[in-house]
Amino acid sequence: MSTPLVSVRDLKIGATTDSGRHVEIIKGVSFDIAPGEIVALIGESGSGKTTIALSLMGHTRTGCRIEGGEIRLGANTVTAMSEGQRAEIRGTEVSYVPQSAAAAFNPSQRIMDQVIEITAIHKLMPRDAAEKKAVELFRALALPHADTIGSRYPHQVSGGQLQRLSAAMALIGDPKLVIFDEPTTALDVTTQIEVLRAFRSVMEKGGMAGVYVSHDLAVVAQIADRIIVLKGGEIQEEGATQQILDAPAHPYTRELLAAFEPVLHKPLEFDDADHQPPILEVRNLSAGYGPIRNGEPGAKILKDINFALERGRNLGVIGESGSGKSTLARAVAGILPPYRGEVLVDGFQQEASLAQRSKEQLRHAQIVFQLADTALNPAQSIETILGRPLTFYHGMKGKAREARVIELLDMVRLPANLRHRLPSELSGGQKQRINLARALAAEPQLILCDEITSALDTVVAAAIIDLLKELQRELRLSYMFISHDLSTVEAICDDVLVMYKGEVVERLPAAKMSTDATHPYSQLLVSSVPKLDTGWLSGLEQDPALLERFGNR
Amino acid sequence: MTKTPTNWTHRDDAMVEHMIRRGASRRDLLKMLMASGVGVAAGGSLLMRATTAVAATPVSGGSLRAAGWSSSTADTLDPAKASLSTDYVRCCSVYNRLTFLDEHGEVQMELADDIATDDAQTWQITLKSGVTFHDGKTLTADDVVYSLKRHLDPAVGSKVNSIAKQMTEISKVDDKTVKIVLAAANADLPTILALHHFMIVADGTTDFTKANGTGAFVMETFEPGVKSVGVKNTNYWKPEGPYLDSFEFFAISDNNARVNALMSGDIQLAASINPRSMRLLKGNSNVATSVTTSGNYTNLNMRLDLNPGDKAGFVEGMKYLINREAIQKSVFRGLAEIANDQPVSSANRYHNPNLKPREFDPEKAKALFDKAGLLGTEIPIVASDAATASVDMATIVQQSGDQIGMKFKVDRVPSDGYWSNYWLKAPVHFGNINPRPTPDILFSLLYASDAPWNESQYKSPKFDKMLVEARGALDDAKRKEIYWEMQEMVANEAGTAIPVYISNVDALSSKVGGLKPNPLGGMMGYAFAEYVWLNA
Amino acid sequence: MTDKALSFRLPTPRNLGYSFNWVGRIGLLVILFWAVVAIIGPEIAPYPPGEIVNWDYFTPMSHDYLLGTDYLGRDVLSRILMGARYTVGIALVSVFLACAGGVILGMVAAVVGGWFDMILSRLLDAFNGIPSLLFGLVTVAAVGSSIPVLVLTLAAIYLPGSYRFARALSVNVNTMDFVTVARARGERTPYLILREIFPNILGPVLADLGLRFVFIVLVLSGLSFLGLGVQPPNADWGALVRENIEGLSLGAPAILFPSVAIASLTISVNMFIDNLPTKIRDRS
Amino acid sequence: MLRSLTTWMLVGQRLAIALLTLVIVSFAVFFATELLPGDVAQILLGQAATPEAVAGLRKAMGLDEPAILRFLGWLAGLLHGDLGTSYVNHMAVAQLIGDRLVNSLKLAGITTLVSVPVSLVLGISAAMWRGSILDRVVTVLTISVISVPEFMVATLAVLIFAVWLGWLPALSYAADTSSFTAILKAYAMPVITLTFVVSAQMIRMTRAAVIETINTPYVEMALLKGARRSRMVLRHALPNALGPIANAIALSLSYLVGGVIIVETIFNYPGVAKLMVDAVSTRDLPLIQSCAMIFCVSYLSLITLADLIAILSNPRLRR
Repeated sequence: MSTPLVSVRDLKIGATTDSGRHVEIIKGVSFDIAPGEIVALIGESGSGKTTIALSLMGHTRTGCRIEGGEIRLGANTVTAMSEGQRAEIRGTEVSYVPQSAAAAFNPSQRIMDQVIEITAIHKLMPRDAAEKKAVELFRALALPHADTIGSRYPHQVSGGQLQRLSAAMALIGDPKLVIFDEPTTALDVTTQIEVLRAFRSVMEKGGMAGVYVSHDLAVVAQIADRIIVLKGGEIQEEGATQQILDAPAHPYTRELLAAFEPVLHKPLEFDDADHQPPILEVRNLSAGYGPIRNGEPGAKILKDINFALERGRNLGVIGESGSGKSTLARAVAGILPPYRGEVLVDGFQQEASLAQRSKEQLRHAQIVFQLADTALNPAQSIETILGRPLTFYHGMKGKAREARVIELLDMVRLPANLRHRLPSELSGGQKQRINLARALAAEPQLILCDEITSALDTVVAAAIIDLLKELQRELRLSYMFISHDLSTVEAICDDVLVMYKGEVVERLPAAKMSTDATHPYSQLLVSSVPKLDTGWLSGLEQDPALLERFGNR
Repeated sequence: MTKTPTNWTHRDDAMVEHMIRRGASRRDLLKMLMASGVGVAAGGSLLMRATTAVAATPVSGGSLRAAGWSSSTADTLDPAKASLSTDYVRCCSVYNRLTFLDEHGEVQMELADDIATDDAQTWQITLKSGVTFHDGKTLTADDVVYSLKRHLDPAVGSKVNSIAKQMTEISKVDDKTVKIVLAAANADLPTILALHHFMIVADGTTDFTKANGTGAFVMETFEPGVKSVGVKNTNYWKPEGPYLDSFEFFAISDNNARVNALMSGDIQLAASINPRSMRLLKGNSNVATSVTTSGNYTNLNMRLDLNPGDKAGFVEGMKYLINREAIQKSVFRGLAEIANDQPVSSANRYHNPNLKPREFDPEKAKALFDKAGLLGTEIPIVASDAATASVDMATIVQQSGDQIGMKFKVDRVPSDGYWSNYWLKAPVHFGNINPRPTPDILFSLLYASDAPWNESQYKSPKFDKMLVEARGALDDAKRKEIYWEMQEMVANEAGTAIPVYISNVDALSSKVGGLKPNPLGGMMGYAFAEYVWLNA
Repeated sequence: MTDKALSFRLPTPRNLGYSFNWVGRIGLLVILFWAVVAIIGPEIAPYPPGEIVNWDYFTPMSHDYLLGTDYLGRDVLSRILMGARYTVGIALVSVFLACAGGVILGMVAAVVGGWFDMILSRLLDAFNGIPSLLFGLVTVAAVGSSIPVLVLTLAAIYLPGSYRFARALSVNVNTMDFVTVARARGERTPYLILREIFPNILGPVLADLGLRFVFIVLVLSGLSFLGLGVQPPNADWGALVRENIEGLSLGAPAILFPSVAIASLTISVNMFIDNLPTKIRDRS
Repeated sequence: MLRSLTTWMLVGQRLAIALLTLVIVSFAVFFATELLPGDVAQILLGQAATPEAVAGLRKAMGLDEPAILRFLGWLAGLLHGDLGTSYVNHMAVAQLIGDRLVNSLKLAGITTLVSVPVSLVLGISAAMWRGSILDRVVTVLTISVISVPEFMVATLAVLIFAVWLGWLPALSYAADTSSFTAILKAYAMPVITLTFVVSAQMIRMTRAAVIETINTPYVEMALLKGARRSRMVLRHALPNALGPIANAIALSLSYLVGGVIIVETIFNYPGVAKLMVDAVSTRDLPLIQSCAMIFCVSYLSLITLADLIAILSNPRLRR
C-alpha cells in the first residue's frame, strides 16, 4: 500500500455554546485515503460528516475549532499550517464541490469568471488558457453548449448544470483530492444520474482521490470505493463498498440499509367509505402567476387538472422540479387562486381565494411545507406555534390548550418538554414533526404534504412516513402527498398522479407504478431511481430519445 | 437677587479701558461710568490713559470687505424700502441725502447748499451745483421733488410714509431750489431729511435692480441675499472723494462666524457683534472695536388697555422689578447705558439728565402687584430673537419675579413674522426701536395718541398738545424744557419699560482708519464706506 | 431572615438566563444614570436653573459653581440637571412615537400591499420632501408651542424614515412560509403583524431606533430655537450648547459639559441597543 | 443591457410615481405656506406695516387675487419652464435660484466625492474585520460624530483651521477662487463638516449590508477556493450588497441639498437651503414652491437612482 494521500489521526473538533459550555462535535476520528481512491462519509445530518470533510481543507464553520489530532494532505500537515498557507493549498491541492451549487455561485458574476477563479487566485495559468481548459472540462462533464455556457449568469442555467459547473470549478486547479459535499441531494432523480455519471468519468480520467459526503447509500454505492459510517461525531464502521452493502457489521449501518427496502402500502378499508363524497375533487383546474390579463395570468403553470381523492385514501403527485406539483397544492389550498376550474372539499365548493373561504372550510384542509426552517416562525416557541391553531379554530385557552399541545407532541412522538424550545434548537426531523403537529391541531380531514420528506435523511424520512400512516389510521385522515422521490410515494400512497410541465400525464395505483407505467415519462422516472448495487449506474441504458425529450439537460 | 453679585471683575475694567483706546467720545465714557455706579476716583485713572489716541491721516486705495448681520432676498437698492442695515450701507454708498448728521448729531449740508425757513413750516432748499449722477445726468430740483414725493405713493411701500405725510407741498421753484410746506411747523425738518430713506434718486427711476445715484461708489454687483460690490465713483462731486477703490458688503448672520471671519482676516469690518465676543477680540492685537451709544433699545411693552396692563400699579411695579444693572452687566457685559424708561437717549441733545432711572426695588414691586391683585397669577411675556436680547431680558425679569412670588411665563416665539403677529398686539411683549435723530420723530412715532407704533396704547391729550408745541418752537431753550417734561411723562405714565440704551459694537481690523461713532447707528451711521480708509 | 438575604444571589444576567456583554452593560448603566437624573434632577440642582448667580460669564469650574457659569452667568450644573428631564424625556417619547408609528404602518403596508401600500409610501415620501423648517414654523403658527406639540412634531418628522426601513424589513419576512401558513389558516392582518412579522424585525428596528434617537436629540434644540417647545428659562441640552456657542473659543465648561452630556447619552443608547441581552439557548 | 421591455417599463413606472409625489408635495407646501400668518406685504413693511400701507402695497404687487389662483397660475407657468417672479424683489425666480443652485450642487458634489469613498472604505473594512479593534473604533467613532451638534462641528472647524492655525479661509464663498488650491482651501471646511454629518449613517448601513452578504454560501465558496479575505469581500460580498448601500447613500446625500442650512449660514455659503429660509420668512410663494420642488426632485432622483443601481447590480433583476 503506497503511503496514503490523506491521513487523519485522532481528529477532535469542538465548539462553545453561547452559555459558555464546551461541546465536542468530532470525538477523535482517524482514517486514510489512498491516492486515486474515493471514500464516502455516510451518516445522518448532525453526524459531523460535513465538518470532517471541511476540516481536510483546514476550514471550520463559525464557532467551531480544530482542537486535537492531525490532518496530513500530501506533503502538508494542514492542522499545523497558518490560515495563509491553508489558503495556498485550497483549490490547488484540495478543492470542494458544494452541496447546493445554486447558492454557491455568486449571482452577480458570470459563470466563466467564477470557474477559472482558482487559476486567477493562485496564478496557475493565463486567462485564455484557463478558459480553454474550462471548456474542455464542460465537455467532459457533458454540459450542453460547452463553449457558450460560461458567458451566462448562474440564474440562467438549471440546478443540474450548475452542479456540474461546480465540479468543473473544483477540477480546474488539478487538485489531488476533491471533496463532494452531498452534491446531488437537491437534484431531481433524472438529473442526478447525469451528474453522477459526469463525476465518475472525470474522476477516473484524472486519477484524483475523492471524499464523497452523503446520507444516500444508493448514490454512494455507485461512486465510492470505501464507505465510512458516522454517527454523533464517531466512526461506527469502515469497509469496502460491496462488503458494507452485503454484510453490514454495525447495527446502525443495518438500519441505514433497511430504510431502502421498499415498504408496500396496504390501502386501509374504512367501512362507510363508499357512500360519502370524495374528500377532495378538482375539476379542470388551471392556475398561474403574474398579472391577470383578459382572464389569464402571464405565466400559465397548471393546465386543466382533473382528479378526485376518496376519503381515507392517499393520492401521490410525482414530477420533477418545474412540473407544477407545488403550484397544485397552493391552488387547492387557495394560497394561489386558480383562474379557472373548481376545488371541492368533502363535496363543498371552495372559493377560489382563501380570503373568502370560511374558517370551517379552511380548517378541513391544512398544508405542510417542505423547508421546516422557513415554515416555523423562528421567534415563537413550539408551544405558541402549536397553541395558536387551537385557540384560532377551537378557542382553547390556558390549561386545556397546554394539555392539548402535550397530546399533539406525543402524537408526533416528541417529548413534552420540547414545547419551551425555539424551532432553531431542533433537528430537521423534529421540526418537520412540529409542522405536522400544527396541521393536526386544526383536526383537519385532508393534509396537503408538499415534499415534506425531501429535505430529510432517509432514516428520518422513513420515520415520518410511518408516523403519517399511524395518524391516518387513528384520525381517519387523507393525504395528498407531493414528492419527486418515487420510493417515498410508493411507501404511503394508494394512487399516483405523474405530472410533467403542468399536465397530468398518467394516473395509476402506486403498487403498479414501477411495473406497468405506460407513459414514457413515467418509465423514465422509474428507471432513474438508483438501486443498492454498485453496478447499477454503469449497467443503466436509457433510451437516448426519451432523455432528449424529457431530461432537462 | 438673593445674593447681589459683587465681583464687577477685573476683566470688565480692562474692557472699558480697551474701549477708550478706540476713541469712544469722552462724554460717552463719563455717562457709562456714572450709570454703572463705579466711583469717580477709580474712574479718574482710566481717563488718563485715554488721551494717547493715534494721529490719523487718511490713505487712499485698497478694497475693503465688511459683513453685516442680516440680509435676505428682500434686500433692495430702493432707499424708500430699505429695512435692514445692509440696505442702509448700500444706499449710503451709492446715493446722497440733502443733509447728514455728523458724529455729534449736528446737521451738516450734503446735496443741499442751504436750507432756510422763518416759520419752520415753509422751507426753501437750495441745491449744490456741479453734482452729477452716475449716468452723467446733472442733479436738478426735479430729482429732489420726485425723490421726496414718491414716499407718499402707497405702491412704493415706503418705510417713512407716516413721516413724509407731514410734507403737504413739495414743489420746484427753479432748477436749483425746492420749496417744502409742512402740515404743521416742525423745526426738525433738516434732521428728518438726514434719514436714510430720504436719499435722492434720479427723476422717474422705478427699476431698482440697478442703482443710479450721486454717491461715492457705483454699484458694480448686487445679488440680494448674497453680496453687493461698490467701485469708486471717479467723478464724485465731493472734493475729498472716497479713499477706498472698492468695497464688498454681505451678511453673516451667525455672530460667532462673523467674529471668526474678522479674526482670520477674511473681512476687515464686522458689524454689531455680541458684547460677549469682546473678550475674544481683546487678546488679538490687530483687531479693534468701535462702540456707539446711538439710542437703540429693546423695551418691555405692557398694553394699558389689556389685562394685566390695565390693572393700576402693574406697570409701575414692573418698572421697579426690572433689574437694570443685571441687564446691563450680564446681558450686555457693560456695553449699554442704564435708561430711564423713555426713548430719548443720552446721545441726543435733548436728553433729560436729571430724570433718574427707577432703582431695582422688588419689595415695592411686590406691594404694587399685591394691590393690583396679580400676585401668583401666571403672566405670559412674549419674547423673540427678532428683538435683540429680549429672551435674556425676559429670563431676568422672570427670575426677579420668582423672588417675590410672581409667576411670569416666558413665551419664546419665532422671529419669523414677529413684527406683524406679536409686536403691538400681545398684552406683555418686547419691542425693539432703532435710533431716531430727533425726540419729535420718536414721540410722534411711539407715544402720540394716534402714533402708528403706540406700543402701550398710551393716550394723553396733554402730551399730544406739548408735542405739537415743541415741534414748532424755534427757541431751543423752550424746546428743551418741553421735551424734558415730556420725557418725565413717558417715564411715569406710559406702559413701556426701557431698561437700557444698547451700545452698538462694531469690530474692525486695526488697519481700518477713520471710523467714528454716529447717532444714526453703527458703522458710522451705515455710511462708513465713504469715510474709512485702509492703512498699509 | 439574614441567611435568606445571604443566599439571595445578585440578579446578574448570567443566572437570569441572559448573556449580556460588558459594552451593553456600560451603555445600560449610563442610560439608567441619566434616567435617574431626569427624574430627580431639578430637585438636587444647587441653584434654580434660571437664576443669574454671577456677573462674570463663562467662568471656569469653581468651588461654588462646580461646572462654571454660562453666557448669562447662570450655574451650568443646575441647567444640565434641569435639561436632562427635557432632553431624555422628550427625545425618548418622540423616538418611540416615531418608530411605533413607522413600524406599524410599515408592517401594514407590507402585509396589505397593493394600492394601500403604494399610496401610503407616496404620501410619506412626499412628506419627506417638505423641509422640516417649514413644517416646524407651520406647527408653531397653527397650534402654538408646547411640549406635546414639540413631541408630535419631532415624531412626525422622523416617522417617514422609520416607515421606509420597517416596510423593507417586513416585505422580506412576509414572503416566508410561516406567514403563508398563517394566512392559509385564515389569520387576519392584525395577528399576522403582531405575532408573525413584528418579532422577526424587532432587532434591526431597535438599531434604527437608536440612530433616530441621536438625530432627535439634536433636532430638538433646532426646533426650540424656532420657538417651538422648551421655553426659557428651561432648555434641553442641545439648546444649552447652542446658546453657549461663543464659549467654544474660550474653551468654557459651559459648552463642553452639555456636549459631553449629549454625547454620553447618545453613545450609551446605541452601545446598549447594539449589545442587547440575548437569552441563553445553549446552542453552538 | 437595458434593452428588455420589463426594465424600461420599470423605469417608466418609477418616473410616473416620482411625478405624482412632486405634485403632492407642491400642494402640501402651498397649504403649509397659507397656514403661516402674515403675507409678503406685511413682512416687507415690517414695523412700518400700517393697515393702509399694507393694503396699498398688496394691491401694487398684485397680491389681492386669491392665493389659490396665484398658485395654479404658478403651476401652469411651471409646465413651460417659467418659475415665475419673486414677489419680494421682482427678479425672475430662475435667475435668483440659478447660481445658488450651482453653488449648492458644487458643495454637495464635492462632499459626495469625499464622504462616499471614506464611508465605503470604513464601512467595508469594519465589516471585513468584524469584532476587531478597528470595527469597535469605527462603530464608536460614527456614533460620537453624529452626536455632536452640526453647528458645533462647523464652529469648531472655523476656530481651529481659520482663526488659530490660519490655514483655511473662514468664509468659503467670499474667498478668492483663482487657483485650484484656493478653491480647495475655500471648500475644505464646509466639506469636512458635511462629511462628518453625512458619513455616519452611510458607514453603519454599509457595514450591516456587507456583513449580511459575507455570511452567504457563495462567499464561503470563495474562501474554499483559496481567496484571501480582501478578495472575498471586494469581489464577492460587495457587489451583492450594492443595493442596500446605494439606498443608504441616497438617503444621506438627499440631506446635502435641503438640510445644510446651518453650514451655509456659518460659512456664509449662499446655497438653496438659505434661499428657502429667506423665502419662507418673506412668504415669497413662487420662491418657496421652486425651492421645495428642487429639494423634492433631488430627493426623488437620488432614491430612484439608488433603486436603479440596486436593479442593475443584480443580474437576476436586470434580465
